[in-house]
Formats: sequence, C-alpha cells, structure tokens
Amino acid sequence: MKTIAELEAIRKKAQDDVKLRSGSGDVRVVVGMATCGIAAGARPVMMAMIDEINKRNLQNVTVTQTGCIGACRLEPMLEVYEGEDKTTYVKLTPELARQIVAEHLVNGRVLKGQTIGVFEKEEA
Amino acid sequence: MELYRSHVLVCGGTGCVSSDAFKIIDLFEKELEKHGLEKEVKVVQTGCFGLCEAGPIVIVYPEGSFYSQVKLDDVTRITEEHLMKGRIVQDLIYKEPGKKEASDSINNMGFYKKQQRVALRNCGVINPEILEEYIAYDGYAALAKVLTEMSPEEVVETVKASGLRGRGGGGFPTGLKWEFTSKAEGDIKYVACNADEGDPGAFMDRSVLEGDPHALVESMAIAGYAVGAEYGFVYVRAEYPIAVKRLQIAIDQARENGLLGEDIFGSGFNFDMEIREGAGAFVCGEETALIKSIEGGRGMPKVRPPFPAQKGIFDKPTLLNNVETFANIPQIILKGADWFAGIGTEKSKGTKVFALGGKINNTGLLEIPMGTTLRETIFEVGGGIPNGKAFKAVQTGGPSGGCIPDAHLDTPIDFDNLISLGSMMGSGGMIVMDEDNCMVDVARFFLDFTEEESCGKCTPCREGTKRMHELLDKITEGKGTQQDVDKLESLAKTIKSASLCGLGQTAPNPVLSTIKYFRNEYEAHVNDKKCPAGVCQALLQFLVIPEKCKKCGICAAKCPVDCISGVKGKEVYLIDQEECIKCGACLEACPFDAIKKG
Amino acid sequence: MTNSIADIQTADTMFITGSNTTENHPVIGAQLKRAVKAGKKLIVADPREIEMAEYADVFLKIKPGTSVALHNAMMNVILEEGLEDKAYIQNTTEGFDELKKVVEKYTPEYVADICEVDAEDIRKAARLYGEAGTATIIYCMGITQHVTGTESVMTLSNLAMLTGNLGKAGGGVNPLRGQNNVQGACDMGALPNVFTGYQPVTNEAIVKKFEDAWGVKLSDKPGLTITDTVKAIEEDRVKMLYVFGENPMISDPDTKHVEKALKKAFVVVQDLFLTETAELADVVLPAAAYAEKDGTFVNTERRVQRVRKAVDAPGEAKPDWVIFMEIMNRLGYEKQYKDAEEVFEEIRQVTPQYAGISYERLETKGIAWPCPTEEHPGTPILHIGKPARGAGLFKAIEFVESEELGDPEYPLVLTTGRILYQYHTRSMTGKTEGINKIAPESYIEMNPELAKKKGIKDGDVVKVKSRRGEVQIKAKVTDRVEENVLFIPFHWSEGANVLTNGEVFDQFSKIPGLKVTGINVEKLA
Amino acid sequence: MINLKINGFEVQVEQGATILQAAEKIGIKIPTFCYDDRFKPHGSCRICVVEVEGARSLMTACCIPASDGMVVQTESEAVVEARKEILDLILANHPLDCLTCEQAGRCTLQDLCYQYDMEETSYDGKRKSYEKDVSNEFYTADQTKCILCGKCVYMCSQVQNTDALCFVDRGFETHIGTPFEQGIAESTCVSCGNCVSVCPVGALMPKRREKYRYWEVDKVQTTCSYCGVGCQMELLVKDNKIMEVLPVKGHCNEGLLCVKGRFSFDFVSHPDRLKKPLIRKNGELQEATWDEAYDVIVNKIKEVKDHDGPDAVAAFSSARGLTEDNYLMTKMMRAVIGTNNVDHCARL
Repeated sequence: MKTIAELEAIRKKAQDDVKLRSGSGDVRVVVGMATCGIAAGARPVMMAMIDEINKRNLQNVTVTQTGCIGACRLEPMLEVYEGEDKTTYVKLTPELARQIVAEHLVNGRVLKGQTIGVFEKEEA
Repeated sequence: MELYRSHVLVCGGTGCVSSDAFKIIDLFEKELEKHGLEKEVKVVQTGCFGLCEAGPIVIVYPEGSFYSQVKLDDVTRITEEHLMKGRIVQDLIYKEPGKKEASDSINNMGFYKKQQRVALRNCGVINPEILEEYIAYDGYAALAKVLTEMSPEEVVETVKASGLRGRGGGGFPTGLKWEFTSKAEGDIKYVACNADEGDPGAFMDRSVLEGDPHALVESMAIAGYAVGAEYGFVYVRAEYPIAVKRLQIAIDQARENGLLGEDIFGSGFNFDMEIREGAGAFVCGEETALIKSIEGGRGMPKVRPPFPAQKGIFDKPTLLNNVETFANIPQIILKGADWFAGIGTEKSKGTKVFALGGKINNTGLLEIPMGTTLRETIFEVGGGIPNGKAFKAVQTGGPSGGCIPDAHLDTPIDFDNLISLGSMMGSGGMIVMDEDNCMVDVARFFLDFTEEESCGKCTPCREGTKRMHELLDKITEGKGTQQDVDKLESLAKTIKSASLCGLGQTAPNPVLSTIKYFRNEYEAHVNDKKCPAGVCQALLQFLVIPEKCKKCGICAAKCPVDCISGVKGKEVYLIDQEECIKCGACLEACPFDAIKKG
Repeated sequence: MTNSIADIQTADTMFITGSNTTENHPVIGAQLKRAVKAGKKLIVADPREIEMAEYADVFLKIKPGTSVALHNAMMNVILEEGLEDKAYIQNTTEGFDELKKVVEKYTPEYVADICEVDAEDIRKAARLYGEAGTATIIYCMGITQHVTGTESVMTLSNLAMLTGNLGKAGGGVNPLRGQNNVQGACDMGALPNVFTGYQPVTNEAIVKKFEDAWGVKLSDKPGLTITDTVKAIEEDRVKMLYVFGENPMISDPDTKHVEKALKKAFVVVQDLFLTETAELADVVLPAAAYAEKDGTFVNTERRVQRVRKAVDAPGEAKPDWVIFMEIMNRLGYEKQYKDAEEVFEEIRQVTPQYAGISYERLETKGIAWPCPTEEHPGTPILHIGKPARGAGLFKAIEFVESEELGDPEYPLVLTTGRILYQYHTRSMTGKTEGINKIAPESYIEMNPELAKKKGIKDGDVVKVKSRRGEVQIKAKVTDRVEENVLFIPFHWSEGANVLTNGEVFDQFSKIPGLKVTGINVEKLA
Repeated sequence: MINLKINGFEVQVEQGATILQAAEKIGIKIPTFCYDDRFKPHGSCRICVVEVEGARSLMTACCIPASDGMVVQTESEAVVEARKEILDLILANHPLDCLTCEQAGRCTLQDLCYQYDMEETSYDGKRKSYEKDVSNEFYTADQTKCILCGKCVYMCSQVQNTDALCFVDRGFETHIGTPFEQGIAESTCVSCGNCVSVCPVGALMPKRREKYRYWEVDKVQTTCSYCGVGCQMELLVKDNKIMEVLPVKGHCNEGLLCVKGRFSFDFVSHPDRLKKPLIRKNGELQEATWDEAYDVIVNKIKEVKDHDGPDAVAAFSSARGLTEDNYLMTKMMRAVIGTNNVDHCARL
C-alpha cells in the first residue's frame, strides 16, 4: 500500500459489512419474519431495506428481525424505532421498503399511507 | 462486498476450537445453504470472546444474542428459529451466574460491562484471517499516521507519554525501552516480540495472536520505525498452532498489500518480519534466554548488562516487548497518549488483560482498567465463587506469583501494589482459591512447575527449587517440623536474592506469600499434623460420630479395605486409622452424615 | 613469524595457506577459530578440506604444488581492482614494475585451471585480503616443502608488501614452526651457511669475530645440507656422520637412499631411544629429555622461553650440551661450562639478537628477539616501519608445474603431513598408549570416486607405488581430498617418505619437494 | 577511571572492570566456581555474590561492572548466609567422597566448605546419579560429581572452540553431555583436556597412570617439547616421575594445551629409554661406558680429519634439542672439528 487513500477506501468498504456488529444504532428497523411474514414475502422486503440503507450509506441504522408482530393479515410489516417513537408500516413491497428508507429514514417524513393506523381505520 | 442482514460470529479461539467450534461453523454454513440463507446471513470465525467458561460461543448480530455451550444439534435450532424467523432461542442464551433470566445482549452482560477492551478490542469482533475486517476497525491507520505524519522521536515520545509499561511481567516503562533502543549505536537493529506465553492458564497473548494478529504486525512495524529497525522476530511457542497459522496469514497478507516490505505508504520505510517457533520452555519467556533461542542456541538466561537494547539478537540492539504490550500501541497512536494515560492508576496506566481461573464462575479472559480492585474483578467481572464457597486467596502473576488473602481484596490492581503484597502482575494469570484449597498444597503445586522449568544454569534456582519442593512434600505428607518451615523460609529468601534471572528470583513467591499470610496452615500441618482444608491425603482422618451413628453398617460394607468394624444394629462403628486409605467412600455412603472428615 | 601469535588474531582477514593449523598447531588453531567466530574473515588454501576450511569465508581446494600460481592470481586481481597500497609500494619497496609485468597473465581464469579451483573464488579471496584494513598470512610446510618452496614464500611476501601488510600489527607473513625449537636451532646456526643469529660463514668480518670469540681458526666455506650430506656419503666425500636427536630414516625423503648412506658412513646417534636411525649407528649415546635438563626453547614467534629440570635422566643419560662439551674437551678444546646458563651467556656474547636476554629476565616471562639490550622489551613484530633489509624487494616469480607430475605411470598426486595425535616420527607420542589407540597405524586418504574406480573400500589394504618405492597401507575413503589427490601422514615407517623424492630440491633452501609426489594406487589382490 | 569502596577500602579501576577485578586489585579475594577471564561473563554458580549498597538483591561480583561510587561488602552477614546456603545446596547434590576423590587438594568446593565451615548438607533429598563416561582415552567425566558451573562447556565452545560439550536437559535433571548424548568418544572432542584443567571439582579427571595426591607433587614450570607454539606448562612430579601435566597461562597458549602436551608425556619415563652408551661390536650394538664411547668417537673424528679433512665429517643437529644444545653442537663442529657441515631438519 503506497497511500493512505488506498487504506481509507478499503476501510470505508469494509465498514459497511461489519457495521451491524457494532450493536444497536439509534434507529432500529425491525422486520416481522415469522412464518406468516415470510409467507407474505417479508424476506425480499428486508433485503431491499438493507440494500437501500447501505446504498445511501446510512450509519446508525440497524435492521433486525423479529417473530410474529401479531397482525398477520397485514404482513409483510416492519417497525421503525426512533428512541421512544415507533412507526409501524404494513403491507409492504420491496419498492415501498426503499421509499421508507428514502422518505422516513433520510428525510424524516413518515409515509402516512403505509402506517398501520391508516389500515386499521380502513378496516373499521 | 456482499451485504448480509445478519452475522453469526463463532469463537475460533483455541478453547472453543478444542470443543468443536470448527464443526459448528461448517454445520451453520450447511444449514444456511439448506434454507437458502447463505446470501443473507454470514458466518464469521473470530478470535476468543474471553468467556471461555461458556464455550463454544456463538453470537448473532445485529441482536448481539450470546449463545453459550452450543452443541452441534443446537445449530439447526438457531438457524431455523433465530436466523429464519427472528425468534431468539432463549434456553441456549448464556445466563450469568446468580441471575434468573438470560441476558438479552452481549452489551448488557456483567462480564463485559466492567471491562475496557484495548488490547483485546478486536478479539471476538473480527475475522482474524481477513485483512479488510481489521482495516474496517481502523487497522493500519496508526501505522499510516506514524509513517506520514510523525518522526521516530515523536513516536517514542508518544509511547513514553502514554505511561505504558511492559505487560510481560517486569512492568518496565515501554517508552524508555524504545528510547534506549532508538539511541543505541548500531547499523542493524531488530524488533522482537515475546509470544512465548509460559504461565499455565495464561493465554492473553495467544488470544491476540489468534483474534487480532494484524494488530501485532502493525505495532511491530511502528516500533521498527520508531527505533530504526527494519526486521522483526516473533517468538511463538510451537504449542500454539492456530496462533502461528493466523499470524503467518496476517504477515503474508500484510506483505501482499504492501503493509510490510519496502517503502511502506510511500514513506521510504522498509520493514519485514518472521516467526520463530520455540519449543515451549518456560524460561524462554525471559528475554535473554529468548534471544539465545532465537539465535538458535539453548534457551539460557544471560547476565545483564548488556541489555537487549544494547546487545540483543546477534549482538545487535534489539527492542523486545510482549504481545499484549504491542497490542496497545496502535490505539495509543490513534487516540493519543493522554487518552491512554487517562486510564488506570498513577503509576500503572491503561488496561491489563487477566486470565481468570480456579474457583471462579467466569473462567476466561478479561481486560480491565488498571486500578480496578481485586474484589471487583473477582466478584463482579468474574461472577464470584461457585457453589457458595468462601473465598480464600487469589494468586496473581502466574506460577511465580504470590497468594493474596481476603484482607487485601480491596487493593487496586497495579504493578506496584501487587509487588508490595508479595506477588506480581506477571503476564496476568489470576487463579482464585476457595476454602477447599490447602495453601501448603498450592505452594507445592507451583513449585512443581518452576522446579521443572528451571533452565538449570544457576545454582540457587536449579538446586533450590528442588529442595523447596521436597520440603513442601515433607510437610504435606505430615512428616514436616517447625524447623522445616523455617528452613523453607530462609531458603526461599536466598533463592529470591541470589538467582540469576527472573524465574529464580520470583519462584519462591508462592512459598513466601503463603507462609506470610497462611502461616497457621503450615503450623497446622507440622504441629497438629492436620490439613485444615482437608486436602493433604496423609493428614486426613475419617471419624464416626458416635451420637449420629445408627449402627447400620453401610460404611463397613462400602470400605474397600475393611478397616471399619462394629456390630450391625448393636454397636457404633469404628474406623481403624492405621488401615484407612482415606478414600472417603464411607463418608459418601453414610446416609446419616455420621462420618466426618478432619 | 614476523608477528606474534597474539597479534595475528587481531587481523581483519587471515589467509591460511599450506597449514593444517588445528592438527599441527592445535593451540593456535583454537585461537584462530575463536577469532573467526568473533567476526574475522578467513581464507584457506589447501589441497585437503581441513577443519579450518569449515570456518573459511573462502576455501580454495588447490591442486598440490600450485600455490605460486594462486598467489600471483590474487595479486593480479588486487592490481586489476586497484586494491594495492600505492603509498607503501612507493616509499618502501623495489621491483614493483617487474612484478606487475609478471602477474599480468595470471588472471583468475588462467589460474583456475592450474589450481583446479573456481575463478570467482580466487577473486573473492583476493578482495577479502586486499580490502581488509589489516590482513595476515599464516603458512606452514604446505608452502615450503616444494621444489618451489622458497619462491612460493616470496610470492607471499610480495602479496603482503603489495597491500602494505608488512611491518604492522595484524599483518605480516607468518610461518608456523613445526617443532619446539626449530627457531632456536636456526638461531644457533645449525645451518651450513650461517653462525648464530644468521651471521654468514662467508663474511670475513663475521668469521673473524667468531675466531676471536672462540679462539680458533674457522672455515668460511658453507657446509652441506642434510640432503646434500646423504649424497656426499654415497659419493665418499663424507665418512662420518653425527646425528643429534634426529631420525632421518623416517623424516627424510626417499628413505631407501638414507638407509644406504647410514650403513655406509661411520654414524654416531645421540637420542632418547634406539630409533630406526640409531639401530644403524656405530655408536649410540643416551641423551636427557627436555624434562631432565635446564635450558631454553625458542618458539615460532621468536620467543625465547625457559625449559626447567623436573626429573633426573635415566641411567647414565646426559644433557646433550654436556656430551658435546665433553667431546670438545677430549678433542683438546678446554672450555668448560658449569651449567646451561653459562652456555647461554656465551650465546649472548656472539649473537646480537640475543644480547639483551638473560635467564634472570626469562624467569618470569619469555622474550621475543631481537632484544639488543637488557632494557629492551623484545620485538613481537618485525619490520615495523620498513623491512629489515631496507627497501622491501618484490621478487617476480613464474609458476612451474612440478616435474613429479605428468608421468602416465604415476598419474596421481600424493601429499603428506602430520595428524593431531602423532608427532613427527612418533619417537615420543608412540610411547603413549592412548595415543596409539586413537591413531594406531598409517593410512592413505583417497576420494570416494577414485576408490570406486579402483574397486577399493574403506579399510582395504592398498599398494601405493612411486618411482622411489612402494608401501602397503589401509585406505581411508574420504572426500577431504579431490579425486586425483591422496594423502599419507609421514609419522610411520610404512609412511609417505618411502615414496617421496629425495633428489630434487628447492634451489635456494634445499628443501625436498615432499608435498608433491607422482604415485599410483591399486587394491592388494 | 571508576572509584568505588570495597569493604571500606577505596579502589580505582578502568571503565568496564568487574567488582571481582576491582577486589583482586586490592587483594580482597572473592570466591568463584564458574569464573574464568577467558569466558564471556555468565554468572552461573552465584558463589561470588556480594552486597552492593542500594541494590535490590545480591550481585555477582564476577559479571557486574564496577560503577562510580559503588559501595561493596564481600563478606557481610547476608553474603555469608547466601554463600553458605549455596554451598549447602551444592553439597546436597554432590557425593562426599573426598577421602578417595582424586581432586582432593585441588578442589574448590572442598576449599570453600572449609572456609565457610560447611561440614555437611542440611538436606536429605534426591541426589543425582549418572554413569561415568570413561570412553575418552585420557580423561573421565563423572556427572555425579558435577556442580554445573559450566566451565567445561564454555572452555570447549568459547576458548578451545571444539564444541564437543553442552548442557543437556532442564531443571534438576540438567547435566553436561555431548550432542545427542553419544558419549565423549563419539563427539568432536580432540582430547585437549582443557575442560579437565578448569573443572573446579572432581567431575572431569585425567586417567591416572598411577596414584598420587596433589599435595604430594612438586610443580615445575617449563615449555612444551612438541610443536613450535611454545605452550607453557607445569610438570607435576612425584618420586622423580612426571605424574601429570597442567597448562600454565603463557604468552602464546592462554592456558591451553593440546592432547600431546597435556597427556603424551609417558616417553620421558619409558622403559625403552637409552640408559648407557652403545657401541657396535662385531655387528651388534653393545652397552659400554662413556669413556669407551667417547674414545671411539674422538678417535674416529681424528682419523677422518687426518685422512679426508674436516669436511668429511658432517652432523645433523636437532630442532628438538635445547638452544644451548644446538649452540654447542655447532660450536663443536665449527670451532673444534673445523667444518660447516652442520644442518638440522628445519626443512622436514
């Protein structure tokens, strides 16, 4: 290695890979990955999420998975935790997942249309 | 680089490897493939996590779930439940001693909370065989900084300012060593690393070599730049195959990537290094003996002066530090001397790694700030004594350390405090003893080791350790007298003051410290012919307590040498002390606790 | 030696040629090995892979009798690469241009073929010697016992002068003396052409000086050398031979000749034992051994040291000097000496180099001559400043192939020497049981390849023939020697000197060419 | 220059001089087993420990350089206690067979036990026991008596440079051996016996031709009669016979000898020595008196001189004889017989 730039480049690239070991970031995205979720297509949603987050090189966001969140009919769904606040998105697709990253995680604008509140109202 | 949603870290330290870690890794990979997860979940082989008690250990990120004592069958469950469905397998998660529920994440475990990992920072975090992962955690940034921004003098100054002291045992100020070597006259100079970890039960150096080998490569290059050396030797004992293998991989990777070799970072600085495998003689941890061994001679200590800094390997000025010492260097360079000097006590800066063993819950490797008290270390980090037994003593500093009693448990750990207690820091062995340990027997145990490992060069050590051992045998066999104890003490003092090298000068510590703090136990052995802890076979006595004896005769039936007499249902049973072989079968057999050991 | 034993160890480079130091001068060998271990550079030239070769930076396994060529080639390289000491040559030497002319054609490549070594090694050796701050030359019989012995020594001093390595500490040209008092015997004029202290018998003034000292008329006609004497006896020119402590029957070349001579002349032998020579004598006189008399020996570094009486001589044996004195007296020369010291006092009177040496001074420590006055500390290093004879004279020498070689009937080269455990003709070592257990008998070293060709196995008895005679001895198969070179120690009567040439000599020193003999070997049917 | 105080006496020494050398300079004797100025300092035996003011532990006088202002005690209570303990430890592992040990009278251990009143050891533990190596023709090696001072090893590796001896095994099992424990006969040993000369106890002993005690012999220093090196040596004489030869530190030999000088002296007292003159009578050499022999010789010389002139007489002088012998031989030939026909085997 002849320059620090070379080292820096390798470091940046490698960090993306190991970042999730550094424990919980301030923002945690939890994807429902129980049988119901997986059946409804949660896995591609999760991978899209991770992919988008890394594309935009968002630090301090951790994507984890959980079991059944409890509203199987609304799967695939995920929760975004920011400190105390929690936003629950439902009926997701990979595209929607990428939008959530772009709007919510980057610009801090919640995608009203996909939150669980909206759907529950509809059903009521 | 592929993106993964989850990482499965499997401990690849020697401890866990000896309990199937490699098989576990293979199985995880098969399982993931079976479920088509190999693109989402990554299996990482790391160095030691430290908590060897709980091995084999598997940690799943991002959750940080800490699975302990994982068996092959558990792998399927962890894959199908946790990795597929995100359901943590609670019953496999490590439960800390004295706690009901399992700890949700490694970050909240008591064992790790009190710790501050500087030397071990990457152990159990990265895959030691992948250069990029080391770089991801700021690897080689320190070397880059040194070569591009600092003069050799500045590097030496920084190390001096940090207050770092040798972690191999002596506790000599590292910065001074660097300064002496850099100032020494000589066209050729060498940097050498002492990785000949000889203390039984101590494996901090091994852990760094296995878990973070690049850290050593980087620091030795930094040292080379600082003292003006272009070549380094790492002296590793051949009994550390994994360490040797991973270090070699690291050296090769560093070479391929121009982190070793010529003109590193375009600075014009050249540095390369090689591994020298030792045959595992304890004395080769002594620096002059180690140098002799590197040169290809018989590992025998040499008189100092001249010191290695003046005349070392092949009579060239040589900087010799141990692995843990080196492992601190990159952090000191990156975070600054003040940061490091901010940790620890006035005279002992930074952190120290200890290998905790003996009668302790969390057997394993821990790194704590200097100044942490022995009590905190043993009862908080170490999780206390198992089975509610009472603490008796802790022996620090390896086989030639002293035994420290309860009364001194609140002493903050640092070089000078331990010495003033008749012990030493050594390379960081820490063995806990409880009420069931006989201190005379303990001293004997350690002498057994040092006697074997004496190089045989100087008279006091070669002949003296043998005689100390024999006197201790005599005492534990109940044949000892008060004169023997006195003789033992005076002999120990002579050996301490007249021996050639550190081995001989410290070998008497276990004896002197136990006589100092547990004289009563010695006296019990020689005067009352009793072993209070009930360890020394020859001094044991099994007695029937008449008022408790129900005359059932079970003891007599169980006795292998038929030395228990009595009449069933009629008279109390009696043990013939002459015949008794002290096997304890009767004690276990008696349903009414009518037999006591004393 | 020009320099002292202590001094040669201080040289940056040591060039050992024709000396099997660790076996023939074991104590010096040990000291030189230590010097090499301490980082001194070492060049070794020898036909055999002797122990010193293991320590050498460059080992030149030269064909016997080719040293002159080797030394010329080393000078060739030194001049080629400008390593010579120009100032020294300017100020203290003569004959440089002629030397230069001669060595020109001795390029490493040319000489490599003569010596059968690698040209690069010759270059390496020349550089090691030429570039060294101080370089010393240590040689022994491997150089001198050749028809061209003296010339070979001259090429060595050329080498030393060329690089300014003469007359300074850590330099010099140093022959190792084979026997305890060769130096003393020479100093005392036990040579046909000089009195004590090398004062020529042909110099009128000197002869006068000794005539005055001894009070008799003296001959100014140089006498006969040992080898001349043997011839002279055969030719009836010499009728009586007095042999003092020598065993020519074994040590001299072509023993068949010697035997004839000894049988012919009237021979007196004075010795400790009834040696092979004594057995042929007409009168044998019992002499005292070194431990039975007082006196001095002079070692290889010209240091005069005391010998002291420890035990009485057996029977009627007498110290040799007493015997000579008594014969002189009976021949009418009245001078009496009460002890060895009185003899030494007379030596001081007639020998300038010894003038300052006395038993009293020798009591505490030996003194190296020249020592002109009682106050003089002695001279461990000769030629300091400039060579004794004023300007050092370069003697350009051409290499000539030994006549021994090239005879199809005797195609192989035999060389000889000593081994560690035996000494000279074994008249002393042969009396020690342990020695004879370790080194019981004579043998011939031959290369495995040659042995294979001849169908000889290690330990076989073989027949070795030369123009002079033949011996039958055990073969020791070893690659210490090259395929066409063989070695026999000369200690045993069935040894080398049955085969060596007693007729051709060095034209100057009259040393026979013992180290090169054309031979042939075959397995004993 | 360096100034220090030893037992209260001021002494000045060169930079780099050891405490031991400083003490020697003012005649203070510090005991040693393993010290020899020809070795690199190794400080194995520890018997030379002394007390240095301000030092953490005792220091070995043989290898610690004197430093300015140093204050040294060579026989303080602590020092004596340590020395006695070391002697005690050595005795505990050394056979007390001084009555028959051939080193008696030349044994450093014996001398120091006397000096420090060590009658016996206070330990009754394990003692080493090895088979004696008698494979060498001239000396025996008895590891049972060895105190592991290491002198033989360092002599062989640093001074004689033969590297035949080495340390084998560790701890209490440590002993001196040859590479691969093949025995001395199989090693590279050249029987110089220099290791034997430096052994402070009876572990390395010459094979004796007959019995003698070191206090029975007279010592005569002389010069070796073999090669031209001129080694200085000491002849140990009992009853007009050489019992043993020991090296002496001379100019050229630094206290070394070779196998010939050290062990091959039997010829002096060999029965084959000539004791009377012999004269050949009718083909046989027969014993005669000196007068008879001289008459024969003198008459022959006269006869030849008269008949063929002095140059018909020739002599071979001896490179083995004394300088004085050679002088009178040449004088006899030149001054008395009148010829220069004298030569010797310098060339052979």
